[in-house]
Amino acid sequence: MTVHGGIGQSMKRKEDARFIRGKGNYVDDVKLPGMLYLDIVRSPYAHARIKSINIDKALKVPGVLAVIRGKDLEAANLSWMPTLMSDRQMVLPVERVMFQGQEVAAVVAESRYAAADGVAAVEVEYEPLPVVVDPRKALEPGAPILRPDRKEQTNRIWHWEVGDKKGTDEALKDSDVVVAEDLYIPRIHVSSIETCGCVAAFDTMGKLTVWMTTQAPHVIRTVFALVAGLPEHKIRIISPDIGGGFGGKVPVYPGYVIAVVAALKTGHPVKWIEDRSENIQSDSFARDYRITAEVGATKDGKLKALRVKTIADHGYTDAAANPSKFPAGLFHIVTGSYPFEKAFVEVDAAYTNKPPGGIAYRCSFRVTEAAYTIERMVDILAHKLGMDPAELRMKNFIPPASFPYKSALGWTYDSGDYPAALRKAMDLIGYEELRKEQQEKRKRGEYMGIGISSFTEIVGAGPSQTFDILGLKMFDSCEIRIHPTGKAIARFGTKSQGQGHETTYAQILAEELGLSAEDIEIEEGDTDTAPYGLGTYASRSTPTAGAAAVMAARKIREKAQKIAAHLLEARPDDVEWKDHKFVVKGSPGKSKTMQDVAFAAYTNHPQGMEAGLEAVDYYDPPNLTFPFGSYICVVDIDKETGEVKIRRFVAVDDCGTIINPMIVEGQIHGALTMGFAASMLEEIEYDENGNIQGGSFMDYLLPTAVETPRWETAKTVTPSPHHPLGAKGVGESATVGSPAAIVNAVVDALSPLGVTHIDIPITPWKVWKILHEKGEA
Amino acid sequence: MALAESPMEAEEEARFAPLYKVTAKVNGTPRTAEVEARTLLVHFLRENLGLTGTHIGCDTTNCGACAVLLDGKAVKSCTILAVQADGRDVMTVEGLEKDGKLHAIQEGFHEEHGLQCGFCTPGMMMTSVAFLSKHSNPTEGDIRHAIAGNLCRCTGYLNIIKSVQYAARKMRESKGGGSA
Amino acid sequence: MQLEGTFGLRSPRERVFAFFLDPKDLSTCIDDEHTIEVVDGDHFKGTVKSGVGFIKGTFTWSAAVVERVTPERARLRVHGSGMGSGFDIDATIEVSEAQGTATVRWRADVAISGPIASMGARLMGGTIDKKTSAFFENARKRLEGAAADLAEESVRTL
Amino acid sequence: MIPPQFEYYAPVSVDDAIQLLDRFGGDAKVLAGGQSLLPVMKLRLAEPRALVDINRIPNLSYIREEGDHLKIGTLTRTNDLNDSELIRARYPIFSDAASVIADPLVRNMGTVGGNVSHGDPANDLPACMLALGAVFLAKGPKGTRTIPAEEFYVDTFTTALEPNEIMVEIQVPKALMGQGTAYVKLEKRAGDFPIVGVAASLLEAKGKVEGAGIGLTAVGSTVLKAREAEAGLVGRAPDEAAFRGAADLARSASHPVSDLRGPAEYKKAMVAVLTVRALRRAHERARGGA
Repeated sequence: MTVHGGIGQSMKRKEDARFIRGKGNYVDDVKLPGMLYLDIVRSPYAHARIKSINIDKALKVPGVLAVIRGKDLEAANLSWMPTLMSDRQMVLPVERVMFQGQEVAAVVAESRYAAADGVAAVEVEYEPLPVVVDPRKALEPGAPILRPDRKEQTNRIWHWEVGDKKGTDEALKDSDVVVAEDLYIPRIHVSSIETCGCVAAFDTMGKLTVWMTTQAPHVIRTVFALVAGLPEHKIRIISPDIGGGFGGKVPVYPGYVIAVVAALKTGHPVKWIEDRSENIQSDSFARDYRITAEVGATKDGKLKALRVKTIADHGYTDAAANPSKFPAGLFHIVTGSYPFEKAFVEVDAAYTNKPPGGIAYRCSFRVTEAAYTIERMVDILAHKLGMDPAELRMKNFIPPASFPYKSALGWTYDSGDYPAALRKAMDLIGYEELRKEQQEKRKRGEYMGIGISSFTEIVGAGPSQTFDILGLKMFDSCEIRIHPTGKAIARFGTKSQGQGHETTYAQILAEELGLSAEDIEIEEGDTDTAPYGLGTYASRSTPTAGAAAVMAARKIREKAQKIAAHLLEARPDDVEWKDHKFVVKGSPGKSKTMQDVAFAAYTNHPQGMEAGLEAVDYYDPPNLTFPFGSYICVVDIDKETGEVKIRRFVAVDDCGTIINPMIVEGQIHGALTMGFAASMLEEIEYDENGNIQGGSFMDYLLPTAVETPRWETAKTVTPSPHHPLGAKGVGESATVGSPAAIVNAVVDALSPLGVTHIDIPITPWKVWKILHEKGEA
Repeated sequence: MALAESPMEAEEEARFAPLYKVTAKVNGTPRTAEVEARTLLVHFLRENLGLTGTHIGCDTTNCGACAVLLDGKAVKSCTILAVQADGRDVMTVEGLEKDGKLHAIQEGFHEEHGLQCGFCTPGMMMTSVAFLSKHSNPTEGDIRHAIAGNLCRCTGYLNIIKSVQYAARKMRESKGGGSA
Repeated sequence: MQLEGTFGLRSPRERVFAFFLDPKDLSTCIDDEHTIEVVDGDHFKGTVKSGVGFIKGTFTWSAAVVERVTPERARLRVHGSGMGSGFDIDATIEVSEAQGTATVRWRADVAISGPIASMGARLMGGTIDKKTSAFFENARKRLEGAAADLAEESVRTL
Repeated sequence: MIPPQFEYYAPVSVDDAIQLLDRFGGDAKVLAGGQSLLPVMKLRLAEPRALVDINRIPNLSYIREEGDHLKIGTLTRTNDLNDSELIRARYPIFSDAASVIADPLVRNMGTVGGNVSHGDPANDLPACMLALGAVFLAKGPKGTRTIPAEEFYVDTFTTALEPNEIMVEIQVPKALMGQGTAYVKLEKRAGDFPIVGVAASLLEAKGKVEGAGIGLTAVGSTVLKAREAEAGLVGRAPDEAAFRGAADLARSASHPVSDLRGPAEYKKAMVAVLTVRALRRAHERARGGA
């Protein structure tokens, strides 16, 4: 018997019903009686002393009720708040602004319109201070100290290193060939189509409820409790429908805190919704890593050593969303799919006059930076050796038989079959024929390139021994209640932002409990009802909460088996779970369904047993999971304009056991598109005065349907040995893996001109400049 | 707001009246609200009429999350004043389902997994509906260009295109063959 | 953005130098609608309505003479704000004289901050250049009008 | 983002609209499609005291040939150019341009008159108007006057239109036998402002160019007419060598600045590349090709 909506079925999504009717409930849809609106005054300067904030005119604007400044918060010790990385950040500044777009004051008014007018009427006098936008300059001796509030009078936030430095140095020295390259992975922004915002309200008993665009409601509640000194039962965080997260809705932004203060101060519910320009200009950025990588190999292409040095630009405070013990995230997955004997990574983080952050952009903690680095370097080596990049990869992959595999930088990869994925991608795209075509085209002076990326991801944070956020262990949770009629509700500590949890979790439970997925309601995002969990980001939902669902369901089955035995008048040991029902061993005709058991759990349970059919599980994964894949991209270049056209893109992904193939494919399409966006279009630059360039959708260009390639997807399945379903997580793989494939293709096309690297985003003028300098354009 | 009589024909003092009465036929029903001249159509729909299916994703007429039909044409309601819609027909996502029956485009998005977070979906569907009313058998390329003013961050567009194709097929079938 | 230029004219150096430190004279060189008020010998303030076409707003500004070596060299700092944005100009004027000809070398470091710089980047660069150059061109013409003589002129953007 | 307050007027005749504009001096703006104006107001980079909404004025939306001209009413939506059989058949340069202006939704609101008179050097239609030698009909308190496109663009967001005038009609010389026109735009992403755009018109007879028009988008403080390039083509055979010569002259005529859409050096080079492409296509069309 298969259950409706069980694992492996492309079940249509349950959550669609409300979204396609326009009945989603996003934060801006929340409307409470007497609700006020908050809007924020932002700094035009990237670095300045605040001389004065005059609010007289603003208070005279009709409808404006209050203006909140840093000094108002200072009294309550709220002008600063902690970041997730043990740094601190301003809620509202008292003395200085540190980046353009920083919150300076907040206006509370009866309407959005009045609040906006109030913002325009606040007069702030600034004295500009020297601006530091380049992290390399920030780290030079004599650079202005941006954070005099810190004990360490330096712009170096931290230095972090991992690996065998001496051994790596020696191995590089002993290598026949060493290639080195500087790679800049620029600052980008997740730009979910819904911006951030919240509605904060206190009830008559002093309980605070905040509807908030957050990917991690429980963590937020704890942070609020710590910052505001409120007990947790007096705080309820509700994460309603979320219009895309991609990491951008993990941090606590000042606007949330100010809205809570405004609600407290006015006694009314207060809504704060960011504009798009505020969202891009002040919310957490992603990437901004300046990487120097060196790879050593033998002359026949055997990889030996990898050395990576990185400068991380964190803006004015380290507000990265990383596990506490990993300031550079999981960047040390940088050895990728290859068995390097020696590797060493060091990262220096710098303060600059830019917005804080360091979040994911649809990737697990700096894994894109790592995958991009190694997959670029392997290609550079292949070109240097005159080897086919596919051949070089095949020659070096971690052999399938050596899993679990311990990497030079300390990770234990759970499972993988890298050659199979690459071979499949090569077959699908017709790799050998494409190489022949490329030969022909080169003779005609045409530029066509083929790029491969065989990446390994690391997701599912994480084992609580090493993974925590602010000390909170990174487990996740599921709580199931089966009602007497055999319908169920399950609540989770994660929070979907479009990943389809309401469907996939129901499918896991349907499979484990023998109920129809339609009969299982999934609820997330309300801290008053959901079990504690760390939230959804870094592709961790399936590896952690998905596993918790299985474990909780199995706890239910344990009890249910006893009830079934009671109903079947058999000994519990004589009853087994088979084909989604309880069967008396050897008597297939004698069985009870979970529905039967559920009814009995409330009406006819064995004497001495507790009534009900419920379970909760807090799952602490024994290890991370390591999804992988091989992507191949084919590009054609317009020699005259430098425009790059992606002709084909084949993505073979392996995320272990697949729960819903339709949803997995959708996740891959979306993640490929964000990888494409970062490779070809998106970048946030700053001018010398710290003015953001590209601070709205007029200038920060998200891909449209027109230029987005027609993705071709396929899969291999290598289950994770430690996940109860063998699933690994997939939401971000393609964002991680695709940029290197695209850049490798472009560089491959231009390699006859001696090109070894082009930084993303690959704009037409970067390509044109190369062609022009070589006399080709 | 009776536009013709408000500014030009009205008395001098009425010219500075801060509120305008706007009546628009929204999803087939006349709806009225008093708004400021600067009130954006999207706020009229969301705040005055409570039709929160129309979303706001940017300030600069780029993302299309706010797309609605104005006299049958897809437009961005964050770049139109509510007063401009006075006396006109507006259709929002809430108007797609008729008598409990989903519109073909809604079915298409569900069947082909054309949505993930759902935030761009209403605008994406409204643009598609207007497009399909003029193109019953579009190519993939046609659809890509038709939705170029609607940004989606989740899906990578491919399943949206399939959703529109699904709806086109369905609409052709229900018309008994249809035309190309 | 750094701008600079040089022009020469047949006029006594002292007179040229005085021109650049006299708010009334300076006022005649600003094309945009503005007000100017003398706070003291070294400090002026006022408003200016400026922009590109219909994208314009009123800025309040204040200027300070931070260096004055009569009649050779002066340095002014101007700070202004408006349209949610700010501008800062650090201008140096050097006047030299040779064979009865005064040569004016000017440098202006113009920094724009805020939405007009971040949102208007597509259109702002050329405007700052144009307005700054126009100011000094006006100054040249005024001085020349008085001296009725002119040598050469050059303007370039760094 | 919320626009500042303004007074709003929706006159039902051009004369009423002009009277209003006159009353406000330079402090009122005409609201046509609003697709450029309203975002700028929402960002509070422009705060006009009043908006004069001309959308309720009848008879301002049309595309027709009349006498020696193609006449386009100012309120014609840019998408109407895409939908017009007349435009597709005889004035394909406008189909080229209208299909790359922003996106389909913006084109449903944005007007031809607005695109042409906004004064943004990155708008696509003005270059076409320069290439075709269009004239604009402006109506003001003193009556109607015509302004040739080449005298219209004064500076960024500054045109020859007086604050109390409304552009009511665009007049394009009627397409001639042997004339071919095209617009080519290079963009970073669909719907973005152009990196560079080039509009070209060629009038050919007996294997020679009799007349040429070239307009350049986004490479100066206004849209530019490449006069020397045009002149250089006349009398020559419409071949690659002639096109390349014109392209070099067009490049010299351009004054782009470096910005997020590319360095000036690149844009200048692209003026040449796109000029050749636009001329090639115009030439094909002059010979009766698509």
